[in-house]
Amino acid sequence: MVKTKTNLPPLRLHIPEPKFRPGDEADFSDVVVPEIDEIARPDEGSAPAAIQNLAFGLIRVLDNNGNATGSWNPGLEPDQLRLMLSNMMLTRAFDDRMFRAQRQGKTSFYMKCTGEEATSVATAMALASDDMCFPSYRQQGILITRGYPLVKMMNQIYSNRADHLKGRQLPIMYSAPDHSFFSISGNLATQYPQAVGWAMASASRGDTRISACWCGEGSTAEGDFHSAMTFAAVYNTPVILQVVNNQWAISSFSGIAGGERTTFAARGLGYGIASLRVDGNDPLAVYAAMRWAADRARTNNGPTFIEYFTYRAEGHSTSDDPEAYRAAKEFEKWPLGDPVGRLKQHLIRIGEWSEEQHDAQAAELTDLVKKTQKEAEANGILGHGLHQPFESMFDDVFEHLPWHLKEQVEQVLEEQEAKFGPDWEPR
Amino acid sequence: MVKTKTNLPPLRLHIPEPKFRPGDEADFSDVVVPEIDEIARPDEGSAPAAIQNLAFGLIRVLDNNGNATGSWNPGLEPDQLRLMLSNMMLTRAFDDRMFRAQRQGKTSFYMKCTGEEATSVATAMALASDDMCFPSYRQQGILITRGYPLVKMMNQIYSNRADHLKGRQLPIMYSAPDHSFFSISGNLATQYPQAVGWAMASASRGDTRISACWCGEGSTAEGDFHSAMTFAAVYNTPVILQVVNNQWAISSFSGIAGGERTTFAARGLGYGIASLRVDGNDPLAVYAAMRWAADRARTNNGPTFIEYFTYRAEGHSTSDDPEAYRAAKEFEKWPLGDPVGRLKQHLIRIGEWSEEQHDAQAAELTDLVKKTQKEAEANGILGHGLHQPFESMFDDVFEHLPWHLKEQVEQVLEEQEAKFGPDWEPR
Amino acid sequence: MTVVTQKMNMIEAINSALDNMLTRDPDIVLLGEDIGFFGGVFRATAGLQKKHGKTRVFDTPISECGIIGAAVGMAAYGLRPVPEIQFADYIYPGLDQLVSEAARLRYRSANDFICPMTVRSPFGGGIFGGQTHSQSPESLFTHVCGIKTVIPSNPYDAKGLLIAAIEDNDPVVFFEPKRIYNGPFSGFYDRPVEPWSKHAGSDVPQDYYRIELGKAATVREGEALTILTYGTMVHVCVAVVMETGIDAEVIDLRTLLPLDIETVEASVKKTGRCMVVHEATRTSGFGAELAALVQERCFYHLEAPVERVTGFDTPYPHSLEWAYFPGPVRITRAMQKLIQE
Amino acid sequence: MTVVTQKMNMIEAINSALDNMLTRDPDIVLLGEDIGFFGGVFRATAGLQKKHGKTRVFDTPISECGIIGAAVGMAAYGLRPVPEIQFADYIYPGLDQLVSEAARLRYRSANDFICPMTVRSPFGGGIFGGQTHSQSPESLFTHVCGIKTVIPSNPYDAKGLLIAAIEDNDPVVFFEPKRIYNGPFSGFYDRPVEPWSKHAGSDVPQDYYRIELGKAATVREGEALTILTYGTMVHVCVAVVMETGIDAEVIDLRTLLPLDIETVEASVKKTGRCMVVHEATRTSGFGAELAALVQERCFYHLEAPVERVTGFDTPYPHSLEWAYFPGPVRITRAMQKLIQE
Ligand SMILES: Cc1ncc(C[n+]2csc(CCOP(=O)(O)OP(=O)(O)O)c2C)c(N)n1
Ligand SMILES: Cc1ncc(C[n+]2csc(CCOP(=O)(O)OP(=O)(O)O)c2C)c(N)n1
Ligand SMILES: [Mg+2]
Ligand SMILES: [Mg+2]
Repeated sequence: MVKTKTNLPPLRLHIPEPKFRPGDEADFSDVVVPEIDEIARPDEGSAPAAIQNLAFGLIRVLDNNGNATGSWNPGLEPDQLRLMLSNMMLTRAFDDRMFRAQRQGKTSFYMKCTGEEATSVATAMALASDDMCFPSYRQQGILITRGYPLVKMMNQIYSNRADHLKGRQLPIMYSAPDHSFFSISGNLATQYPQAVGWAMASASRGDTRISACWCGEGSTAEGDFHSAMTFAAVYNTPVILQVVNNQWAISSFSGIAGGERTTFAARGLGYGIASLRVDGNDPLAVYAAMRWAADRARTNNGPTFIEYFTYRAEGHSTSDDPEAYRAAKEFEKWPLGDPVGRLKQHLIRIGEWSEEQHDAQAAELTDLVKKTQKEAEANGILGHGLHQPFESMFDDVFEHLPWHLKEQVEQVLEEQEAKFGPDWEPR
Repeated sequence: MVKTKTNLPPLRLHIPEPKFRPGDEADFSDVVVPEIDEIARPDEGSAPAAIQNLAFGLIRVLDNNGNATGSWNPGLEPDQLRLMLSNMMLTRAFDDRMFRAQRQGKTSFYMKCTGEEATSVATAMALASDDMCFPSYRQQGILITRGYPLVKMMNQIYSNRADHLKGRQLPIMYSAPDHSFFSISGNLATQYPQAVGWAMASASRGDTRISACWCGEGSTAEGDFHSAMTFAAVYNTPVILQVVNNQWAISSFSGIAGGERTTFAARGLGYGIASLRVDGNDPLAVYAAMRWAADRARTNNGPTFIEYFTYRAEGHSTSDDPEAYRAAKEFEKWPLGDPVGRLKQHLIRIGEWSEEQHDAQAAELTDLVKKTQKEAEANGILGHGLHQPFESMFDDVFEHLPWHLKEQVEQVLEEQEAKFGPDWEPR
Repeated sequence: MTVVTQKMNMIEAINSALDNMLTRDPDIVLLGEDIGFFGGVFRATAGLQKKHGKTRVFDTPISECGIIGAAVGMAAYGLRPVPEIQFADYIYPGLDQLVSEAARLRYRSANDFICPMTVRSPFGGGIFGGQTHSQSPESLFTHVCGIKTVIPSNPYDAKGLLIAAIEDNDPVVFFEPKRIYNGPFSGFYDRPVEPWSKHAGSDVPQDYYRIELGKAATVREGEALTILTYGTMVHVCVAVVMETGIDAEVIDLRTLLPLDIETVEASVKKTGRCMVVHEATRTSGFGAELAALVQERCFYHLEAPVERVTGFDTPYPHSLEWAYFPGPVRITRAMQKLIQE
Repeated sequence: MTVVTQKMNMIEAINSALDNMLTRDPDIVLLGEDIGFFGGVFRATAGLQKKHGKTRVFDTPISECGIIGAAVGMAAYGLRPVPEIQFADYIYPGLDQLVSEAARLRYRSANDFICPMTVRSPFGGGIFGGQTHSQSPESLFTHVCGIKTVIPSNPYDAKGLLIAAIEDNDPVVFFEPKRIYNGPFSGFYDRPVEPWSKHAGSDVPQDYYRIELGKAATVREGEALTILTYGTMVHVCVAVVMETGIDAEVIDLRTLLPLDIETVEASVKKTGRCMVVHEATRTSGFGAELAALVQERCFYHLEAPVERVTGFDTPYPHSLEWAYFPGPVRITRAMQKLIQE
């Protein structure tokens, strides 16, 4: 055995620290933004080993002036571009309104996706409408893109009597099977192996539908992430595994998730999975990457792993105060801009949009959201009486109520009567 | 949204299948064995990104004729080489004997490491004696190399009254803190994050001791593996994470763990960890890789991930029958030979060993094992009375016995008296 | 219609249930470590891959989280996955997917998505498996609302209950007492082993049949006391009752959750004395719930406190396995105490 | 020596305990999600990284398995890690490392390696957290031998118990009732919130002190019945007792395992009636173990069955939180039933 040399330097524990903290002026000049088409778009059937460099580059389509160029340019029609823009704008208007509703005490909780709208809107547009999505909690843009009724989203947020989830779930934990949108879990990354299992099932049936899942860069540390990647690789599963790297996981910067040493996209290489790193604030790049991955999955070429490099413009949730841990106005300094602004600029550039149209559309969408909000509030807001019947609490624990839950239903009704008097009636 | 094209091919689920099953003739001619020094040894301080190719090559030192060559050649003295050989031979002799003891009904269970001896013996020799090892259940070679008394290993295997683990653990689940050998767990891969935590503690204290952990290629699928890799990367931890890829996990071939798509060594690249792929049956290559990694860790250059490419020559354990799922005599066909044979060949080649010496040593070691076995059996074998006192069962659940365990001690003693009569005395 | 039966041990009966169900229902998929070509380390799935194909019966990576997580996704797609966890001791890495996902999916989505999945897993000791091949974690699952817990004690029940579990539209944890895979076990470990063939429960129909979940079986009627038990311990209790001649009523719960409270109540009200027997550690074991329920519902009929006969609050030790095991001596002493009070 | 006390809420008391211990013992290390610079989502570690340094108080990746697994390794090295799990609902991914590793290490290595680690985690509901920010999984841990489970109900106890837990040489799960972090909670959710400052338990010594694990506190003496409870429910029970005027003895268990059986037994033998109150779901909750123990040990003193007042066997619903919560109505009804029998 080797004897430890006594003149060795002491070991050191490295604790990653973000560059900027409250009080600092953020400066992202070290963020490398490669040239458009530095790595050209390979064939969708490429072997993962042949395209490893895509995990270290940054797929981009829109340049700083709003031109769409390069081999990844998906060449969308103006109508599609405008639809993409309005979906993102609607998502943002919705977020603003619901955030405010929480602040007004109308519900307990809300989470915005400001700055990250492209990662859900553009991806949803690139998928088929019956491809199954397993989102995290920041992909409301998928529902909006797929035309899920806003009022249903609001009813869920208010946990009111029209909430089809019966007021059981924390706000924003939507479920929408008719829109191929899986029930959101509070437990991070659990949707990852589930998406793989869904795609395995689809493949084993000779179906043509694929699945896609999303999680934050912080959530990649969970074991579920690894299980999902392993299963996806082993069974060559038609699934698209996506990481929205918005730089923050509550108060922890991406270095705490391993972002100091390599890209998140590189995680996929270890499994032999095709891996792309994409400018997440470039809606056309996001769309193009997802199309590439979806075509790959559909032709039995297996899974794709995608990192969207983006920025969480707002707090983690209504429970969070980002000023306590990061420099103010980081988002304004973000070198990759804002996805809404960039697509707008592009549309104007190609003569298919104008500032006036944009403002008008923004106002229109805000109105739509406000109108819908009134409609939703007519069904009640959290804690103001118009909730689901008490005994609904026991439904769906199992398909059928077992005896012990039946007894508990009796009990809760008796309790409510004791509380509200004999005239009380289950609503 | 894109409409799914109706003329799409049906999806297919890929289920990996090994090339050979019982009845087939194994043929490993497709296993790529690169030239020695195809990738030369880089500096221990190299950035992981600069040496990614090491994860796809195969570090080798001994050629087919028993010559040690190339930049990875550790240049060990003949004495060290002979020690390495005898440690491997002793490990094998021990395994053979204990396997037989189990077959004779002297204990419940045993696990051999035949063919994989280099991955524990040569690694242990390359570490300092106080570097902490977190093994799986197939690294008995570490204990043997570190001079842990064979009789203590046997007492543990027999769960007899001299077993310092008080007969509590399944055979081979050793624990040897004085030999910097962590208590073995039955739960796969749990030792991985523990090794990282130990090294984090060491680093946070400015200590100079590093840690190393081992697991099988099958176990890399567990979430613990991923947690460990993530923590190791984030904190630049002085830990060496090793995978013994012996091609099989009970009846599942390495493809079920993801081995069809890329190397296991590649897993490390996703985290930005330096990653080596090593001929696990070449003891000098194994030694050299571990020295490289240990030097790297000791100089605060962070973790290393190592895959040893080897072959499980025998069944998974005494409970297993490999003939039920794999081709017979696969090991004989293994293109990388047998670590004992290869080191012996090398020593003879350099004139430091002979067939006669080898045979004599083999006989001597077998005798030693037999002699030690007798000594151990004098302390009892499983199920034959000479066990630990009944009440020892309650020790060490907690540091101090709480009231409910005290009551249970009383109870077990009363029961034994009821069973064996009033003259019965706790032994 | 004549029912063709066949002598089966527990493994064969489980295999037969899986085989029948794979044949009847194309939605059923089996997955787990070593269950494919090899047929499982206990052979429960032997021959099924060959017969039903690789995409219906297949090996998985060693990731209990992945196994259960993928199964949840398969269930959401519309399949009925039947994952195997190689040993119950190794279910913990998959626990989050089981308790936070499988068990909650129907509830949190208000029936949008369901999880008809049956997790099979060998459990219990008595095979010198040491602490990581002997555990009985069933009580943990009974605390998690949304999961059913089923434990058979003989081949006939194993097949009928497994089929009912697979057909159930909620997640079921199906624990198989591995000590009695190949023969019932009296607890007298020093006596010759009996084969299943001498036990009535080994006459098993070759075809499909179900045993409703949530129904206990009274395996022996008696007046002196009620024994509530399940799995391996059913046989040990019956053997001890025969040995001692105490006129106990022995109830094999079969389903822990939902519990057959009617059978339990009726029996305890009749006998006035109750004993609960399980191999799991005592504190917060399922015996605690049973004792709590019995005293809540039968208090004025009880002549003595409900007795718990269980494994000790230690890990399952390797060499002192029989001192740990709640065997004949422990059961006899408790019965005597109970009828004397 | 004069003890300098200070008004503290629960979070401040926990912070103070951690601060004292970090100062006294260089082996103590805190790790967890968001606990470093930010000081934790509930602020329990606020200021501690700045004061004690980044290698002693640091953020971790979001991997409960990694957090607890690394802590086991640190403990094996000789440190005393105090990991935080952000919500008890998220402890499951780390459960294997906790139950198969931390809890077993001393036993399986026969004292070669130990695991003096204290896992802190906020638990319980009443904050509109929905089903994944409200769970009370304590009973699971009481079934796992080798782990102690501690739950404080006020700032003074929180600090003294946390220090004792950290100094304990065995793994401890320390659940913090998050509903009462900032003030005791009577259960009358429609009444104004009280601050901690009006509660005697908020006078907390600034320096080190310990409250021995395994000792309950009788927070109110009484003759009519015994209430066994812990955490948030202590305050609810006391408030209901005051409101109803029923002369109940209220026992705050503080440590669930090892349980203070003497205090429990003495009280129940005195009052002859016993009620167990917890927020966790009923079936196989810790109330089951308590009911089982009480009827085993006090059977001939009991005038009525042990009553369990608990959360329902459903996930914690978001909008119907107060219908789920075992609040004043449920407790009052149970007390009345109990004293009438
Ligand atoms: C298993 C689990 N652990 C911890 C949490 C608490 N938690 C909720 S969100 C969050 C941060 C997630 O960050 P990231 O994955 O980057 O997603 P983002 O919020 O940035 O979209 C944490 C730690 C949780 N919900 N589940
Ligand atoms: C968590 C867990 N799951 C399953 C098992 C059962 N098991 C024991 S060894 C083994 C195969 C391990 O294979 P590998 O990691 O390749 O190691 P090898 O046996 O080849 O050395 C399995 C599945 C276990 N011990 N722990
Ligand atoms: Mg994030
Ligand atoms: Mg292997």
